[in-house]
Amino acid sequence: MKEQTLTADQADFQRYVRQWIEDNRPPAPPSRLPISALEVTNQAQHDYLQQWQGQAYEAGLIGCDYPTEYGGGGREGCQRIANRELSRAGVPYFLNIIGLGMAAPTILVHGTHEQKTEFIPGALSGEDVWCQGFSEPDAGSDLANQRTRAVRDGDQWIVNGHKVWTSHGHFAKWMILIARTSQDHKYEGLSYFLCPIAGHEGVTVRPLVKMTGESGFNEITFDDVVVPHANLLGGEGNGWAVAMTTLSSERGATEGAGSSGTNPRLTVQKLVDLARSTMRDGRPASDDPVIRDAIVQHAIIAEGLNQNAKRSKVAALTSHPMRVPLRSKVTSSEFRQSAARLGVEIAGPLSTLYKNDPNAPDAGHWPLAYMNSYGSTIAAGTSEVQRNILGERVLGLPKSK
Amino acid sequence: MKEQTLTADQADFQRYVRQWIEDNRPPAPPSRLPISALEVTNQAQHDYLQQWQGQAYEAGLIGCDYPTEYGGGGREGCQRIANRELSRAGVPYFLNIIGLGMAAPTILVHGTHEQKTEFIPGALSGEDVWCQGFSEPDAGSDLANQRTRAVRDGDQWIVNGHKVWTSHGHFAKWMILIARTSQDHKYEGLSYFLCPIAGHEGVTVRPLVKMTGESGFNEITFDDVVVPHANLLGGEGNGWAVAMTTLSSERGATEGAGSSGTNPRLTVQKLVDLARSTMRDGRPASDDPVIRDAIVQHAIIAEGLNQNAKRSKVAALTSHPMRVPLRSKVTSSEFRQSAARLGVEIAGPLSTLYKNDPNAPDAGHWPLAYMNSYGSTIAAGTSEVQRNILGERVLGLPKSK
Amino acid sequence: MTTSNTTSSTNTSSSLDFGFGEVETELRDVARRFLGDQFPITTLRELVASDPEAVYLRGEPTSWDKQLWTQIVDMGWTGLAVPEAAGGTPVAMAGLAAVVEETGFHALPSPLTSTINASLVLNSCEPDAARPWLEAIASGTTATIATTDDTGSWQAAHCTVKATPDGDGYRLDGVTAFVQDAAKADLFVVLCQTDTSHIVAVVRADAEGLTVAPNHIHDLTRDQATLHFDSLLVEANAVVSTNGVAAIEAAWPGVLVMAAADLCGVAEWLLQTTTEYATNRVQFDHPIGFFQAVKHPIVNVTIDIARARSLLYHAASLVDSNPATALAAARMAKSAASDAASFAADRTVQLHGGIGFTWEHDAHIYFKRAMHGQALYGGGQYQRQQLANTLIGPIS
Amino acid sequence: MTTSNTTSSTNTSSSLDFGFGEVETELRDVARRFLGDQFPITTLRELVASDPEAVYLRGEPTSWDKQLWTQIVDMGWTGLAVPEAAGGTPVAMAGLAAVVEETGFHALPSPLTSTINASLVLNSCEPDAARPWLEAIASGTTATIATTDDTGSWQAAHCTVKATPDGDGYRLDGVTAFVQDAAKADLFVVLCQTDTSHIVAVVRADAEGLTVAPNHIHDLTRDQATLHFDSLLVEANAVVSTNGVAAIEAAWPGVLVMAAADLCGVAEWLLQTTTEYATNRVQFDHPIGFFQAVKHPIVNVTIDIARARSLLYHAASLVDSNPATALAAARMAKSAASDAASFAADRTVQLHGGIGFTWEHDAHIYFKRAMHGQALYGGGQYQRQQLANTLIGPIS
Repeated sequence: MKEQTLTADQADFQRYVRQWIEDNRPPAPPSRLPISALEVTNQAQHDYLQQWQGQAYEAGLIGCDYPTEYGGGGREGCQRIANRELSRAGVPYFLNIIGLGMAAPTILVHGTHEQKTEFIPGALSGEDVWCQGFSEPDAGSDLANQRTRAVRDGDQWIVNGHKVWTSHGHFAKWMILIARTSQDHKYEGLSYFLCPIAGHEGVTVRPLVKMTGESGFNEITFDDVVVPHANLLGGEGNGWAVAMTTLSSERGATEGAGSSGTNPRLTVQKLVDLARSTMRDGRPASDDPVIRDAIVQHAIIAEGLNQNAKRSKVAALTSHPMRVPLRSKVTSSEFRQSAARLGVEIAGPLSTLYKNDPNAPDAGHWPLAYMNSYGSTIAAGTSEVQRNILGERVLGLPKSK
Repeated sequence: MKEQTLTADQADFQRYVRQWIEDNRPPAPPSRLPISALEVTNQAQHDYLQQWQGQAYEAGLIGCDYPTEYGGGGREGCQRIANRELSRAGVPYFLNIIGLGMAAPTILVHGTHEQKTEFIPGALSGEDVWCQGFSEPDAGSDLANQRTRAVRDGDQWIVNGHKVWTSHGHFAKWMILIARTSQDHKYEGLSYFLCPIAGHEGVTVRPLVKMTGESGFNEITFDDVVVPHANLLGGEGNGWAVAMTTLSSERGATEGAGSSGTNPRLTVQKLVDLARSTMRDGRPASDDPVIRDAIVQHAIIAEGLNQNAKRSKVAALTSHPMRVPLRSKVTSSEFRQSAARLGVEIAGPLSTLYKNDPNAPDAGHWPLAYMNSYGSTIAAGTSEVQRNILGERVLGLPKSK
Repeated sequence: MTTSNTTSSTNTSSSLDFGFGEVETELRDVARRFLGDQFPITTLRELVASDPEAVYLRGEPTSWDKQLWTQIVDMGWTGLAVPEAAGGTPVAMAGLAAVVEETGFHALPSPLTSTINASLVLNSCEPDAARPWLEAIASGTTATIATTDDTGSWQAAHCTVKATPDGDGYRLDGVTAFVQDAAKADLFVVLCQTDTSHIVAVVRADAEGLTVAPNHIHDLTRDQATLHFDSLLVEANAVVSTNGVAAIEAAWPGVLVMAAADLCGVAEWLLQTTTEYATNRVQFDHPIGFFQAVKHPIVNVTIDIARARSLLYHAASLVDSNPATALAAARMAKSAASDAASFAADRTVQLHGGIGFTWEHDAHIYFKRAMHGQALYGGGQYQRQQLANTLIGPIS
Repeated sequence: MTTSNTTSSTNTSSSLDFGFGEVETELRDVARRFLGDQFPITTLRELVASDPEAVYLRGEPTSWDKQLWTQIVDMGWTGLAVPEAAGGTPVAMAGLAAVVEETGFHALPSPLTSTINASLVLNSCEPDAARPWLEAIASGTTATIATTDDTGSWQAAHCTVKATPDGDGYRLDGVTAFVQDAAKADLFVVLCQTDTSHIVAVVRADAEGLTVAPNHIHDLTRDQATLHFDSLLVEANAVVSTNGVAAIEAAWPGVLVMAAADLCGVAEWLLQTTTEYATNRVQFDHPIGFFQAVKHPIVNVTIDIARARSLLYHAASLVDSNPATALAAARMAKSAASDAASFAADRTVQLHGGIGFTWEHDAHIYFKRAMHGQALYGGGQYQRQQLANTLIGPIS
């Protein structure tokens, strides 16, 4: 779809990025990369991607809009340009997706000067890989139902508990961690920590296998783990508010990863290309008006997601009672899911093929993306719970429990 | 779609019915008839339709499969044949839709010999018009939440309360009435009465206007109304069970009415005809594959409704835990609704036209049928409540309240 | 609307705030206050829904509040789509959308949208020829567009009004249908085909040779008619374009934006009304909004409306800033708004239970306005069909 | 399967009980007991899901229980679609559907369905030529059909295996793809095109000139391959039909019915598993089935499965009693079953929350079998597209 009008600086930057990517295309990966950074599990790919992210960061393609004092480029509206160019060039995604998409933006909003200085540069460069510690086995769908406890002890906190769904847990140096610091209030009893992981005493990481057969996420147990008070983000009892910032950056995250699997517009383009290249009884699927209608439905939702994000920044047009859900997790995760399901349907019998099969369309993207999409509709508050929250907090409907 | 194979008797009967209809087509109605018998409000139309039903009954086209001793034809599998021929011939529907579709079948199952003898013939001939007293203003969606009370007094019951949604209340001689005869049990506290209406002391009928602007249903208040004990159907405390029989006959009812608006297969044919005759940007809508797909989706649901009904009679194939919902109200009422909505979409700008407009397709059927369809998804237990009942009683899921 | 760029407070940054600047915000807020005070739901009900038999059985025209309309003209709303050169005070398309959204929220029976549509078409006709008519509109003359044949084709090229040269004017014969607010319009802006091309002509409601045959419609807040032309004479000064199809197509994104805006307003009323009902109506010992079977559909309506409104203001801003891409964006907005409004209408009646099914509640007024509005200029699926040709390319 | 009419207990009344008589009921009950005892979920998991890396990374073939298969052969299931004349004990198509439904419920990896499909095709070939092959099947030889080109077209006429006359036989060259259970099959029933028409040839798995290239698939309970023919010699006695397209098309309703039956069984397991989980898993102080956001989708799955099963047995009965109308009914069944199974799979993973997303739970085995099965022979929308031509007529 159409370009947005660029300022002179942005146009220069775009030219620079295009040129740099041309000159610095990374070599082929050691083995075929999985669909997104979240599925990366082997060390060789990890090192390859970390190195590539480091290069791109040095060149100023990452953190473009972050203040220079925190290792950013100090530009405006340039990250989306860099992301678009990276996607177009089809270069590999960046490894540190949680660091780029969740940790850094959240620290930028809620961090002290010291925290920003200490954590943001490493997250942008990819030197410090981050993981997310939001979900718990018993909390189930209820993000606020955290059992992991942090108890204050002088200028440090002692953490005990159990987290699941932690992608990159096996690589991560740091975790963004929500823990309960008070039993008295459900939401106000939560606090948000920047918790050391790799080689840290009391932390145990166990890899889990997903329904796709891929590993890539972990469960992590905390046994009297010590976290310095300086690593508390946003103050004691503000964990829920800080976490909301993190979740609302999630789309940014997946975009920042430059993975065409998660940027709505690119997903639609991918569906169009799939339909053009898939034959159904001897004609391209893109000639079937039912499939055309389904693709356009997704194009409209994709454009809606982009324009929701844009409108949410226009105060005069968000005075309506339902402005909050505009950026909600539910719409983008369900878009990813139904788009992937549509891809599976378009692929027809070819959707039976796993990515290692040479004939699998788009290197096996669609069935894997479909199965993986349940990660986003389940983790960090299922779509069902998201709808409760929207109904109760945005529309003021009575609580369903 | 395809014919079912007929026995010799059935084939004879079919020939007879065709011939009789040929020879006995009724004259044009006094004024354009509404979409279904439920909307009939004016006396001239009432008399015209009652007379037509009487004729058809005398000829043996109604109650074909009822025992002769209760005024039926004593045949087997012949009513659907008669109904099909009546629909095909496009003759008017029968007036006494509640009597034919709900009262008679329920009395046949639960009535005493005396009740069957007294009530069934008049219901079949249309001489006794019936109305339904299930819904109450405060019961809302919860059929079992009846407030209307019946108190035993010797060999009679004293009824006090308030019913709504009572189609034909202004014509009706009798009502099938659910009332609470005990506060101790929710379901077992209900009883089912055959209650006199027209000119009966203490009964007040007030017509209500529907969203379509049509009248045709009423609210009825009961003020110390006397009902003989002989009019209790199925015994004290069995009201819920008897009511379930009534509701499961409902589809039969609407089919019996011979209204093409409610027989699923004929509804699909009507959609096909509409699509063929509606132009979209200069081409028939029936050439649009998206509309074709939507119509076929409805054809599949329609065939499913018919085959569900058939399978529910094959014991060996209903041993599955979810056999009960097969005939449930929710599927057929939601089919009617979405088929009507599809008709509105196919009609495009022509759907803006009310039935009195000469250019309204199918005499304005679709938008009216769409609005009226909410009657069937709301009355006698909304679709939401139906799903609770199915989940709890069929699947054994925990109760939602 | 290109003319607005010269005066809109926001044309330069329109891609950042959809062109919805201070002027547009103030305008929307005034409209919201004005209609809230002057046209409460009780007034609407009294005006259009007091007697079902009158409208549906006896086919009497539904009434509209002419006194309120005079105030609207005095506030200058009819000049909002008229260039300054013609005495208007144009605002960004997003501002127009916001006003129309408010009239949708109040289900206002009025020729405002139709008159705006007429202005949009006149704006894409020959300026000198169009100016006098735009001046009339700015000063309160009502108008509507007549571009559709009697099969309801939305392709301008399908128009079936024949224009035969006569002196330096034309004679019109034939039919055009689905003309909105025809009974309220002083002027009809009519697309006609000549032997060689198409023209746009302005015809007065009282012109000789014109028959306005009102349709019998469900919507209580609009009127609609079929126009019959019988050798009707159009003077040269009433011929505002000799490139008719181009003029209509240039205006079409704006027309779709207005239709989408009305539907967003209608859907918003349905949502707020249902939310309030779900919060107060108690059943099974809870307000029904407690139940997810009620709560989640309402949330889904909210999500759909949010999407439609974002696409609406995006499309509006492109009409001003990037007309080349405006049509696709406007089709997306109309598609999303049509689907959002009909889903909102559906859930409103269903979740209100019995009462929403009766005339005693106001839901039916909005249900019918939504049903009418989604069909106008093509519903959700029709728009997607057109979009597919842009997005995916024509069928090979 | 017309042959069954001579022996089915129920052919005369098939329109009343779907041809599902005592024989078929007994057969289904035996199958249900047998698989319940011999093939519990723990055995399935051990067999196909013990080592993800083996299957997905190292591409090792998934295993199946040959010992169990021997018992199945001994019970005579492979003869159920074989005429008595060829040593089979045919039952009504509804009986076959019921057995296949049970194998779907247990996600049984086996060549049963493929072998039945091969029998159905052979049944519509020239009886004398087909008999020896059917006899082999009845006595335990496994088989599968190969009719699809490598684009996955379901139109028999699109087949891309070329047959060139050679002596009184043929030489085969070319490719056929999406062949089910190829690694388990002793025989391939192959559709081939000659210069003038199409033939059906039976090819042994060990034939010279045949390369069976296994596909790398998601489904852990099936195998699938592409067959390459390189001047493979087919003796005259292996040519079972010289009117190949007609033979395939005559068998196709039965093939669709088997595919729909498998999907109904898969969907039923997903439903029962999710219902049980929703009854026991407690969250927010309630079993999650208390919440309508969980309960109502499960009810919708129930309704979809009920519809699919009714259409399935209806179609099965028509294959026996009214072949002319069987194809449309079979497409309806396949469409409904495909959509029911993929919706059931979707809700199962979603409503199980985290655990259903992991390899620790068995849901993924059924999710993948559903995803594979719905694509086979065309999914819901593909079937509807074909049905539209029957129901509405071709596009003008």
